[in-house]
Amino acid sequence: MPAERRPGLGRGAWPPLVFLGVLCTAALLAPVLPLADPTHSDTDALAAGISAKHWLGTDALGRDTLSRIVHGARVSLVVGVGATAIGAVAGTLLGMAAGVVRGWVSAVIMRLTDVLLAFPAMIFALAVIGAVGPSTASVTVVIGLLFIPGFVRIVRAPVLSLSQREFVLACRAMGMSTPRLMAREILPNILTGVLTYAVTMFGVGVMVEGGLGFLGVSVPPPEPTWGGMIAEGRQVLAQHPMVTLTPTLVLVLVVVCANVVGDRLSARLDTRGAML
Amino acid sequence: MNHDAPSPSAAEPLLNLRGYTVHLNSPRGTVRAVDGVDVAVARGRTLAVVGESGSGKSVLCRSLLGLLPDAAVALRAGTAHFDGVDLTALGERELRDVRGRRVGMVFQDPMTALNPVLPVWRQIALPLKRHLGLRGRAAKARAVELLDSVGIPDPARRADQYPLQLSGGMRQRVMIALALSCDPELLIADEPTTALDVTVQAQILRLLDRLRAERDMAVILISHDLGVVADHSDDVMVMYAGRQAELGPTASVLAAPRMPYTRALLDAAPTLHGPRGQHLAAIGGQPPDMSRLLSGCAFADRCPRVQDRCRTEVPAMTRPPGSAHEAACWNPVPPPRPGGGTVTGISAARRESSRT
Amino acid sequence: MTTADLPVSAPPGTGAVGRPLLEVRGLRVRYRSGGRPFEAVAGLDLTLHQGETLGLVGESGCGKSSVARAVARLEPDVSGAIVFDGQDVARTGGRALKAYRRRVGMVFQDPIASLNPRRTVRDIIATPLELAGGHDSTAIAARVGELADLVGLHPSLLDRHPHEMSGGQCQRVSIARALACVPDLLLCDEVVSALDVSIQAQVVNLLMDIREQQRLAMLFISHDLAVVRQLSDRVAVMYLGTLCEDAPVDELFARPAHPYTRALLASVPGNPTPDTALLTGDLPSPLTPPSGCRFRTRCPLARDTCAEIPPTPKQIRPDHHVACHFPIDATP
Amino acid sequence: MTARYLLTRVGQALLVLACVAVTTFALGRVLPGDLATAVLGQSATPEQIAEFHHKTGADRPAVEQFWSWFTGVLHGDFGTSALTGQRVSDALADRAAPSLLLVLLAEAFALAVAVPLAVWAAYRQGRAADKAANGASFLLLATPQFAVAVLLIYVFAVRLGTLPATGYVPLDEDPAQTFRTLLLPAVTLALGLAAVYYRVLRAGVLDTLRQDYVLAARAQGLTPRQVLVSHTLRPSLLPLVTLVGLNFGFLIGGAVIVEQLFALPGLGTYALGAVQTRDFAVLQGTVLLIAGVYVLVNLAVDLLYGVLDPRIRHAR
Repeated sequence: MPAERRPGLGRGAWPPLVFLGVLCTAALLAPVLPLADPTHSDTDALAAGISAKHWLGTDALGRDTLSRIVHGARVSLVVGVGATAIGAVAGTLLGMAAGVVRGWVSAVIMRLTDVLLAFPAMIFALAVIGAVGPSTASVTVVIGLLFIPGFVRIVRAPVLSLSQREFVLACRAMGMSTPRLMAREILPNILTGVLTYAVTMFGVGVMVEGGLGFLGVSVPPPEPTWGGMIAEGRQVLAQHPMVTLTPTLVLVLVVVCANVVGDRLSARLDTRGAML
Repeated sequence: MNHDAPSPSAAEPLLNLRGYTVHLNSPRGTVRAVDGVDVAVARGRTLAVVGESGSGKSVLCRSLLGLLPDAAVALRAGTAHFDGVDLTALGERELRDVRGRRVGMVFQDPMTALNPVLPVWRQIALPLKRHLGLRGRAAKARAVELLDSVGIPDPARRADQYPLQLSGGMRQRVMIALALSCDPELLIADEPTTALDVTVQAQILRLLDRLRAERDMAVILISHDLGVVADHSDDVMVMYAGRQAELGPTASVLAAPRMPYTRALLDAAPTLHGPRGQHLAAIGGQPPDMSRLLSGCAFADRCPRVQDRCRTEVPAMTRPPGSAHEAACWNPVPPPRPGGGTVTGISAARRESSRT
Repeated sequence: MTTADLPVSAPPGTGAVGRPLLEVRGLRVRYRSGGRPFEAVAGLDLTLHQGETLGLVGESGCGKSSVARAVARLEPDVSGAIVFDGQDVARTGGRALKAYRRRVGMVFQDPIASLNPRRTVRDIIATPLELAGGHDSTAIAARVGELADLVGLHPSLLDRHPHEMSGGQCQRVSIARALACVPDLLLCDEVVSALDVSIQAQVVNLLMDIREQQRLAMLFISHDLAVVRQLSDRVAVMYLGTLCEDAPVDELFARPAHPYTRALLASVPGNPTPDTALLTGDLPSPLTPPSGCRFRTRCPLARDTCAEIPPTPKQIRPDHHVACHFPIDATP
Repeated sequence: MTARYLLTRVGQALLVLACVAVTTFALGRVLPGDLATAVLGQSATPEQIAEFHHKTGADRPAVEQFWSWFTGVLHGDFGTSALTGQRVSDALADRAAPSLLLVLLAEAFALAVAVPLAVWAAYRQGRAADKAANGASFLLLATPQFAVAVLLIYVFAVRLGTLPATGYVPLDEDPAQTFRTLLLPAVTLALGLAAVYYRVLRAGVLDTLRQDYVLAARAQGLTPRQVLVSHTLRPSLLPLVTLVGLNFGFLIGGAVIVEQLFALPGLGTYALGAVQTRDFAVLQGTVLLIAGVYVLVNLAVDLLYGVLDPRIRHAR
């Protein structure tokens, strides 16, 4: 049993990993999968329930919900992964620099993250997307930028305490250069923490993209997005709640899965830490 | 209450352990942290418990008061009679009335054992309220009195301060005041001076001696430092890998150790007098893996006097011929010839004269 | 650069005993606490000769570790001179600093925190060799094996991670790492304080052996007087950032002249010297050190002068220096 | 905690605000589209547009525009909306009340639920109640605000009809109605907040329970209640205080989606409208006000930290 052989991550992490894996594969293969055209209206089945033809029903315009969810996943997952990657890479580099190189470098980085945090996030996102035009790339970059301060904080605190640890002093006493110290000695010790946080932030990224889609400023129609599907369903909420509920459930499930995986990872970290 | 209580001796022991055993759960299996300990301590006396890290001395004391997490304890056996009551038979609620009220405890590092966000007097006031029902001004007055009694200068001002504002020595005095707040009959001091500087250590150990005498308290002094033990205890129990190695009057144990481990411990420590510059008599190897069931003596693998029997049979505590104390050893170290004592640097005899 | 270019300590016989290897003059180490600067080391002179072991003792907060870190060039705010083998290295950089670092090894107190938890023992010991450059991987592997043998580490331990080993084994790894580039000077900062007595004796013995074999000079910092006595040729006593007393080891332990040294010796438990002159009170804060002699607030012999004039070290017997206005005269 | 420290922090806060002001201004310049066409219509002649630009000052150099706006702000003048002609400072004063009430209410709900639940769950770690609370917090964390809002509207407004779905009644007109209109949006925000607060405080309490002083407190025979309330709660609250402050700053005007969904005339929707119409004076003013509140709250949290934790107070 794989769950037994990988100590710590635990059995609980596998169902969510499998679910996320299946969703990713489906999203990747969406063009070649035997799915209905996500933009095609089936006028015979408006806001229909589950049927053999439409496994998850249709929306108010008669478009196939399953197909729209799978195609929407292409946007959601790309934005979630991309934004997290931008935040994690930039945040880790800046956080390590702020932790290791004291003085003005640290001060400048910390003030920059303060500015980014003080800026109302949603308005920042709306304004920037408004400026450069809505697309998967712009949405990803904007959310990624907003993620940076969080990663800086997550990275800087352990780096500060690590840089006081004796093994780091020993390396400095041997004349190790600061970049090498960061890459070889400090980075491996914070990587698992960053990974855990990144998994959680992936979920947040998916949620934020949903929010932007809901406000109608994410990737523009006719391309399906989960947020957009939920927003469109609101008009028929009283009569056909499933039109809104189905994409909502999928979105919630993705984020729950990401959080469970993140939680398992950090629990594994904790026991590791306790053993040291 | 007279079931299986040991026969009363001249000084009825306040605390009496018989076959006291604690096994702990660990990721690598059950650890025999304390294995069949028989020891007693009377009012007004100090029992030192000596051993290296992992020898089970802290587990012994914490488990007595039920301070180990339930999930960590795999097995607790034997008896621990405190003033006639078996502590192992008490539930959490009953133990809570013993803790702090009848048995006080001092921890190793006063910086972490005191709450950083509460002023000193508030921390002392909590057990006063719990056990003695003192509140408000009365509790504060009593806290200041206690701080004064442990030798804190300007106690009224110090009472309002936070642990961070006190020096290490003063923090440990606060910890002692806290442990003594409800006049306990037994004080357990778990390495009370290990985190302190040597000049402050001397002050704290003298304070503990004075308080013990004033209050006719029994004291269990856990330490890894044989020098501390020599100067500040009446009896000593040496532990190795959860088992008793040697037990008896401090002067006798340190002057004429019979168990090779005690002998080696004394020889391994560098001293301020005697020869220097030569190799220390280090004990080779590492302590045994305590999750393993040891068929013989726990020290057998590192012992210079090891015999075949040591590896197959667990030695019991017995009094070797010509000894004033007990040791657990199949092949005890011969007693030093009178007058030709080995140089240990730790003069246990001095203590006999200095204490009276 | 090849192995042959690595700095090697003087061959036996050539390095005249008594040639100073390290001279620290007027060393000051400053820190900041909440914006307020204070001196952890306030003007310190030390001399360490080739092949000699100097013990540096004092209680926590006396600045002894700061001295070692300053010598290892780990402290940012340092003034004074650190003369190593004739050159002031207190402010050097670049190549000269790199060369200096290779001639000085350092071992720290906490055996486990001294080693990167993510690296194997092999990687850890190889790091200084990689940094020195010029070695190919087979040369490094061979040298790592040699070093492991030198410090008594079984080769099977080389692929372990620090948390899979005991404190004593970790400390051996630290020592091996410090010795990798064949230093002339080993800085030992409380290296046996975290170890149990039986393991402590093993490490002390190891240090004694290595010192012989490698003809190392050692700055051995500890709060434990007995361990310092065991290892040192000379001993310096520090109090609150200043030097109190400095003498050959037997002289210092037999005839301590500074009241603080006396009190320190009297405080050691199990010490058969009967002495009731135990100190009262605690170390003052280094943020607000006492005027004059820094020890005067706890000194049983303090007089008015002590509050006014800081004492300077003076020689009272051959090679025995004391910074005290009223040293205890213990001429036998 | 010295005066010097305080001055440094205030200085940093002002610096951050200045950076926010510059960024907002720059962002405003790069937004495509023109307010003139929005006001004058698509058929406006180039002359009309130029005149409009001259009137609103949009034809002056950017640096000059920024400087006149910035000096105005320093005098309490945020300019006027080019779209409505209303003074921005008046509009902000009107808009701040619903935003502030919404956030206060949401924080209060969240803390009232999260604090007792977290302490209790930590104390009963690993038991069924702890696991149930953890599961619930996971679900809430994963549910986006807009989904919660849609669900609440569906249940309480559409199905049950007990609460209004949209609208806002000012406090001075009918406080009871104000509360009713704010209830659903506040609960929407509170559910997400409560989940975060619960997790952070639970982890904090668990961490504190592992400390030596908790063991020492137990060795003194203290009751579980004394141990939890007197010894454990306060040190565990510190990370929560930071978070409450952060979120307070975030949600003032950051609750754009919730304000939009429940049609609350708050700062978020005001800024959203300004982005859509390119009404720069409004956008700049709103963003600066929101950032100002954020910075101020965090400054307050920092000072509160010193009060709560003597370690910080005396280390500075």
